[in-house]
Amino acid sequence: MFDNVWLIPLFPLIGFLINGFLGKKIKNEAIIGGIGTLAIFGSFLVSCGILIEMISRGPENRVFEKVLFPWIHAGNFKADMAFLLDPLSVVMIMVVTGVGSLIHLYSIGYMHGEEGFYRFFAYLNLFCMSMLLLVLGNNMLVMFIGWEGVGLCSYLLIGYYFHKKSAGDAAKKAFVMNRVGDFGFLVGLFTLYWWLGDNANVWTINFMEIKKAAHLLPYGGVVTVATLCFFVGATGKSAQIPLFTWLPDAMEGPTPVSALIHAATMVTAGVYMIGRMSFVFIKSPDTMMVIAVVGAATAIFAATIGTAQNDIKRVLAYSTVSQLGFMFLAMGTGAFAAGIFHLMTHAFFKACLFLGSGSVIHAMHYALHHAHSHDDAQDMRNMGGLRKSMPITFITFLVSTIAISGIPGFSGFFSKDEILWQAFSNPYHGGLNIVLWGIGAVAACFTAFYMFRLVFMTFYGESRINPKAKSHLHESPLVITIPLMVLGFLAAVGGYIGLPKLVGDLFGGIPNYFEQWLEPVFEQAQEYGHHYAQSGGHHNVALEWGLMGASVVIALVGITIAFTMYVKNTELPGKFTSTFPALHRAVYNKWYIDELYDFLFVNPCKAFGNFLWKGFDVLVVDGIVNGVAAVVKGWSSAFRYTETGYVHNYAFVMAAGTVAILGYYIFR
Amino acid sequence: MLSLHHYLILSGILFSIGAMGVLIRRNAIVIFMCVELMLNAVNLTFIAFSRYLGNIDGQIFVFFVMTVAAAEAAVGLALMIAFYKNRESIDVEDINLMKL
Amino acid sequence: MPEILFFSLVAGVAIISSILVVAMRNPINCALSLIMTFFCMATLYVMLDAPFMAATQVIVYAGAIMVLIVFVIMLLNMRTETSKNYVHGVLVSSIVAVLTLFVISGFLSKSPLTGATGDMTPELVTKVGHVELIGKAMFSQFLLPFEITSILLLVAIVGSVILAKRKL
Amino acid sequence: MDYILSLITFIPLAGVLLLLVMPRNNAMLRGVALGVSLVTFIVSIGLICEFKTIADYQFVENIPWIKAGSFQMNYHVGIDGISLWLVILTTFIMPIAILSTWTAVEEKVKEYMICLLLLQVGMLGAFISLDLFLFYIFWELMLIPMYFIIGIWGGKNRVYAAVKFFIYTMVGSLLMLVAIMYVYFKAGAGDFDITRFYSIGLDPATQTWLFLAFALAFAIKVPMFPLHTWLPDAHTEAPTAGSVILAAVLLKMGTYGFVRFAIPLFPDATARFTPLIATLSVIGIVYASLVAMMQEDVKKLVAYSSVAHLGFVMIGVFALNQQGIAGGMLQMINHGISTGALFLIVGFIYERRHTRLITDFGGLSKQMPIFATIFMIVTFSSIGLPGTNGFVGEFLVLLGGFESKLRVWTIIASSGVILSAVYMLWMFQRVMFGELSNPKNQLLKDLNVREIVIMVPLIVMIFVMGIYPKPFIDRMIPSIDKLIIQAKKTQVAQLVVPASVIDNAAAVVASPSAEHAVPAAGTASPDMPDGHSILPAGHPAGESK
Repeated sequence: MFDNVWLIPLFPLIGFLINGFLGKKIKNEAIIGGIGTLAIFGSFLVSCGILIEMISRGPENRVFEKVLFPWIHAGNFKADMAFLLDPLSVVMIMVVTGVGSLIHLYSIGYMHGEEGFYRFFAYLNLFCMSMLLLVLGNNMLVMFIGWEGVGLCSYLLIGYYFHKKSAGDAAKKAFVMNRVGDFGFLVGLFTLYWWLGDNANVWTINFMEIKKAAHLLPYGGVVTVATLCFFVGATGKSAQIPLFTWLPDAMEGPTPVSALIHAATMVTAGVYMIGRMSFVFIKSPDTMMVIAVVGAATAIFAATIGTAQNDIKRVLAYSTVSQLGFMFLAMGTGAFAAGIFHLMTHAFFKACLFLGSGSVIHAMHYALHHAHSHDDAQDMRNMGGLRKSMPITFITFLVSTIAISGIPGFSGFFSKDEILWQAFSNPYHGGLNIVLWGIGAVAACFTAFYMFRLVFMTFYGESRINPKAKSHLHESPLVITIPLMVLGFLAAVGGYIGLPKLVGDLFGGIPNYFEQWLEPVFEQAQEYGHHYAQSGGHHNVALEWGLMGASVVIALVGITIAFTMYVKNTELPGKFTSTFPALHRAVYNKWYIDELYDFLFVNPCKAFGNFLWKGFDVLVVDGIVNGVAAVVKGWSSAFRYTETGYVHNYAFVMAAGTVAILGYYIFR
Repeated sequence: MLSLHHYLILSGILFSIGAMGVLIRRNAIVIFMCVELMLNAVNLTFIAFSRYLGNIDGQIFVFFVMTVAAAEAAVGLALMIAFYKNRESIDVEDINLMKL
Repeated sequence: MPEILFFSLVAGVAIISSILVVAMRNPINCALSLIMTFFCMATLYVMLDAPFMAATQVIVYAGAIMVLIVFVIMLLNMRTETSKNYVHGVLVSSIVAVLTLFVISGFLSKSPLTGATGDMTPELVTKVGHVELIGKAMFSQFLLPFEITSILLLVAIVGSVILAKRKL
Repeated sequence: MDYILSLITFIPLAGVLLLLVMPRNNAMLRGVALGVSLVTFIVSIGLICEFKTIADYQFVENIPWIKAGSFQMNYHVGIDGISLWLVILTTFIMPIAILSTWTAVEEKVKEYMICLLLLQVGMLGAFISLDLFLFYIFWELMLIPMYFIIGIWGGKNRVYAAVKFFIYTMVGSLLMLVAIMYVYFKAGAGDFDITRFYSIGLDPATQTWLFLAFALAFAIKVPMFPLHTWLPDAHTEAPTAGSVILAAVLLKMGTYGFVRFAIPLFPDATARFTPLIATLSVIGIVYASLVAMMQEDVKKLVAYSSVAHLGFVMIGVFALNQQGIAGGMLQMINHGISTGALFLIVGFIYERRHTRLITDFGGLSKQMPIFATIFMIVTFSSIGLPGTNGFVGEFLVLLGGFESKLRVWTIIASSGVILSAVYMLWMFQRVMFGELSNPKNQLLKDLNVREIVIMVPLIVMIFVMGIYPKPFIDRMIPSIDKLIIQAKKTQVAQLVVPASVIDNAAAVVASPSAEHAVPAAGTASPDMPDGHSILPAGHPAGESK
């Protein structure tokens, strides 16, 4: 089965080619959607086969590389088109193909009747292929193909409604911000490759070879530089401070896209990349600290913005940014397995949430359309009380919300709690650990608050929808609700494969399967970590219970606040905004980050470009060039007056010249 | 006794007068005649040298110069007629087509 | 001595008539002065033992070329030039002309005035005849240039016909 | 097969003669020109088949041509891995260029086609010349048809552009001619064979001046900042085919000139001027990108993007290691394909709307889906998306630059990756996305068959070179190794030349490069460290004269 790993990206590629080239002729939505969905489902089946085989193998036997063909060979630089299978990549392909299949299925219903239906599925398949290349690549360059490929697909899919200017802008913004990250990725790659080659004579970009040579790398120094560069790449792709602003804008794309790309898979690429190169990252304590701090900061920062948004998808987008912050917090504190675990559970519940919101939007859109209303179908202020008309959507949405809020028993609890605990207890950042935990906890509180705010505003209370449209509201078709149910189920139970040791012990020593599974991947990193770990950390059972309790309480506090503000006492939000208008405006306008970036980068760049063009290129360079020409021309026209055009003058000059020359030779 | 110098000096004087005529006159035909004058001055030198060096080549050369002068006269005068037809003038100041 | 006297006379006439060529306002007068100069030249040729060249000078120059020029002058019906358009740059041109003379005399005074000598003496000319001497040289040693000259003349004929005929 | 190079070069010339005697039937003239260029391309495929992956020159023809006393000039041609792909690129682009103005050029078709084919002769000749003088002849030969193509069939401001192009290039090439003569007299009696010149061992001071003369000629052609201003004008005014050829092939003359002549002929000067050239290239990349961003004319934007792309090539070439040069060479071909395609695309819409202003467009995607797809692929190729050709070249260039002593420069240059995305996508968005608001755009027709036929080979090449560039790189590597050895050998030798000969600055520049020669050249020159250690005993620099 391992040998067939190339099939995994191949299926979506075939799907892409068929839909891309023939889709316009096929026209039948069922066939197009079927091809797209089957392609990724085929990959899912292969992935399952690989997972089963990998489980059956011993932990020491789980790394497998498959070289397809040599790609770029130049001198000592070798990059093959090759795939790497290990527990980490298997987790990722399972998530990508599994969630991907469901979202493809969902899209058949959601995109029904859209112009360019085939285009959508082609892009979606292309995205899956790129993402699979990203996670399967056995060297940084194949990863980079996927890395840029998903960026491309993200661009294409955000710009799917290209006739809307906002969609075009958002697409461009996403791609450019990702490019900033790619720049970091490339420089990091160069640094690592050059240093290893120059100092250790290991010329490679292959992950496994780097892993073998990782002991040659120093702690800090050049590794800090390289890993920080890589981290810049990760912030671009995973929407962390300072490159996060593209993700909320990316909601311009169709909702399944938001679910698949901007929640479940692509944005987690940064987390995956850090996990893939954990053995390098951990060698730089400074980078780890930066990652943790940036992760925590993003988590709280995005969460605050999420509390004031009214667009249902934007709330979810900021929630995604915030959750990704949690993952980076985990990575930065050395809790790699926990980070990947949260990645997986997040994929379940966030995909479910997005798809659920999509279902709501779908219904709203339909209803408003039939009522000939021009209200915004995504604005929560136009919703309310939807739980009666859309029960399935409501239940799955609620389950996922509970999961993301961190209520015990649901998947989000296990993963988030693991992260918070490790942030607190891992021995890398000394006193900072408690601060990180604190920030994380507050962010979790905000999470619970804005998610339940979302649920309450959408599904509870009185309906604020246009009365004419109300009768048109109804539950979405099966093709939409089935993925919701599956994902809701996973969001509920997905966490049980990674029970915390503490909880597992209660039930007769159930191990943390997930951590065990990933242990071979992160073993080496943990070893390097011990090199500079401080005083063993705080492994105290009572403390762990305490913190777990604290995080549950925090979540409940958030939910309670939301309940008070949006169900019990609905004037409260209004009062709040009128009490702190400046704060509300700042939060509502996303702390004016976009404006700040425009002011700091975009406008100066444009002005500078304009200056270079009009000021330097045209005035200086061309000025010099044309100036030289003008000087020559000026002299020529001055000398032109000697050429009178009269034969006489020529004859005269000729005679005088002849006389002068002869005279010179005769009388000298 | 007549020497070569006499002839040469005479030739020089004639040549200078011819040159001056070319330079100061504006009538193309007069200029043309001045050129003929200069040619003749040169012819005189040729023949004088031929005589005093006892070499017949100089006279043969004069012969050719005359031929060329004749051809020149034919073409030059034709040009003047053509020009006159166009401009009603043969003043060299009016020959200014090439002037910018 | 009489030779020098005669030479001075002829040279004087030649110089005066050539000055007239430059100075006269009416082109016809110029032409007539030029013919006078040509005759003086022919006389000098005779004095230099070149009777055939003298004859050619009279026939070709004074006869053919000058007739042509006079014809053209009359054909174009040219009047006496007005004073305004008569001359220009007399002073500068005169200086150049004087300088030219100066340079020529300088050259004469410095140059040894020698060249390839031949065996043609006045005695030989009288004995054999000038025409025969020239004819022999022309049709043996200088045959090719002679032929080229004939082509030149042909071209000149064609050219002048076309030029005079077509409107430029 | 012995004379295949001459065959390829002079088939277009035969075409020119054929066209000269043909009647003025436009369709027939176009057909013949296209046929000739296609035949040339097909014959040139034979080169790839017969090419052996070795460092030596192949398909060599060496026939004495002009001889006057000690002056001896040969018709000496041949190719190696470096010029092979450029020859193929030229023959590949030519039919496309001819097809591109199939309908756009209606006047003086005969002269137009003759100019194009003559241009091809010049370009091919310059790439295959191994005789410096022959190279110069072909170099100048290219200039004239291009001048006419811009000046006669160009846009509104064509005369200004053509004259600017001509004079810029001429200034450079005259200095180069002087330098060629100087090298020749330094080398002593004999022919203009470049391999002979490679080994004459000029002293560094002389090299400096000669290098500057050569570099100026090539830098103008590349064009490098700040000698680039002729390019936007020439591109904007030239007809589509002219722009395509200008971008795809003519600009490569500059970079090729550096690789083939300036660097191996003057290794010491190369080492000395590498920082300068790298600085100019980096400035060019950032500068051109920023300027491109603000352009209102699509064609000008593409022209400025050329400047940026060729900045990358220069960085790669002057990194002087396998990755850098291979990347630079690939980038040259890539740029030929992608930017050529971009100019074709601009030509398509210009033919339809007779405007190139970005603001006149918007929302074309809806009206022209095929066009949109092709445009997008080409745009991303130009941005350097992995999987397309642009990426491979750019990546290798940056990698090579990073490995060499040009690390800092490379990092700044890498920011061009971001900027290229900014200006290309912004332009793409403004042209293709948004509402189809302009009523004039609502009647636009999508690409016709001819236009699709033009684009398909380019698109195929974009992906082939992006996904499987190995055959391209493999054939270059031996020649590149040879070049590196040639360029580095003298640098090492120079280290032991007394400091009085070279000023200190040059020595400082040269010394780290010599140290880097060991790891950077890698397996290419295993003897290098030995050579380095033997040098102080009996250094060859003294005997090289």
